[in-house]
Amino acid sequence: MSVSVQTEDFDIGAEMAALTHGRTDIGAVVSFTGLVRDMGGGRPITAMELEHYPGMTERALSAIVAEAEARWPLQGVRVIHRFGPLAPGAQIVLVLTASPHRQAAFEAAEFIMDYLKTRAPFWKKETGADGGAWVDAREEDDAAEARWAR
Amino acid sequence: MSVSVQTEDFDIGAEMAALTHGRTDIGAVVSFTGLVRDMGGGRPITAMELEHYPGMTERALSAIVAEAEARWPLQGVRVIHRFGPLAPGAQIVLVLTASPHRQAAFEAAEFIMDYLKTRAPFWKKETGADGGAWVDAREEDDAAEARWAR
Amino acid sequence: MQVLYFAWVRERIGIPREEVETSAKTVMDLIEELRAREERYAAAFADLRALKVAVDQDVTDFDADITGAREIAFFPPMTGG
Amino acid sequence: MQVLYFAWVRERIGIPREEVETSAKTVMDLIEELRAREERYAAAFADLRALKVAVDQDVTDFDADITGAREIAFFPPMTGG
Repeated sequence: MSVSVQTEDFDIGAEMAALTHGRTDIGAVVSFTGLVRDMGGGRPITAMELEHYPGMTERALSAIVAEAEARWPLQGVRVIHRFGPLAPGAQIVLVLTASPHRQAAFEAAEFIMDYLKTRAPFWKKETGADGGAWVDAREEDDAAEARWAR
Repeated sequence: MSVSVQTEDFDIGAEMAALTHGRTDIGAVVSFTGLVRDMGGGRPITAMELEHYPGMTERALSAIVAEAEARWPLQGVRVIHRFGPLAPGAQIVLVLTASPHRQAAFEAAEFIMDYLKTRAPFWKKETGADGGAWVDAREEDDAAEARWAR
Repeated sequence: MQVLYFAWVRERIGIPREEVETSAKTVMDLIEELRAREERYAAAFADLRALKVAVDQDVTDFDADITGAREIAFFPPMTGG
Repeated sequence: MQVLYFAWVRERIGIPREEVETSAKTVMDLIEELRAREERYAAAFADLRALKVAVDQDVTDFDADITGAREIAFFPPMTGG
């Protein structure tokens, strides 16, 4: 299974090695790593809590990966998304895509991130000096998903 | 200096850590890794030799990175390109881009790779059972570069 | 059926999930039943434009049929990644 | 000035670089001088559409002025990455 939803941190070097180990047919690997920023909605953030919907999360991520595999010639895909409490600077999400061609690897990674943002059931709550606040969905994320419509 | 031209292999985990260490303002890191494929021009490849133009290579890569930094809000960029003999499966090139926003990190990494392909003085010679052959430049690479014109 | 609440929907209603006995045909019927229960439900379901629903873990519309469904979840738009 | 050759240009001419005494005003003048020298140069410069030139490490056109240039390099289109 190429999808993991976990509290533990991840190691991009180890994930990259696992994806490419023993293979000589891969030409391009693209990665996306999302990190907790120390600013949210214009105010300083001291902590973040990531809530998710166990069961549906794995289903939604697997469906997104399957859709990417149907659209691009991919030789490997890995998605890791963390949940629970995360400090500023912490890694949140990793997407890795492998393909013979760089354009396919880039597009598939962007597609997976755009769909993940709007379709995977995660919710961020940011804590600052003035308390906690749920992060609002961004219109740009809907627009980013919409460009893949066909 | 964020650009290296070297014979030694590289470690994406270490490069990623160096780029993000001690920072809490980065929201997204995108990487591209190019690998030697076991097929080239439809025939099996047993080895590759990467020739470059010392001096101009570093200049060209630095100019490409500077252009990317002028176009997108980047918090860090790292480019490593190897030269010399490389076996199938070996890593050739690494591009890392860090930004507050994922779209900027993705676009900058694609831009750097597209420009690198057509502007950085590297030449690949692939060796198969029937001898060595210089890799031809691909029209798709010119088209990929052209989409960033403005 | 099991009804699940996430993020601020969970916080407003005060519980993450509950078993609901209902003869509601659609998601909207179920929402009307819940709204009529108590103020905290009415508050959670005040603005449906801010809400999404999943029936058996698939996101769907408020007029979706829920006959035979095992699990209905209410939550705001996703903000992961 | 130093004249450098890379990839198959280097292989056809047989050397990676050489010092050339010339009064050529443009890259094209220099190419004509080199072509006239020996068959291996004529072969390397047979099809200019397959060649690129850099003057002092900047890619430029064949009609570029090379007065005062220190380093002229000839090579096929790049294929790195």
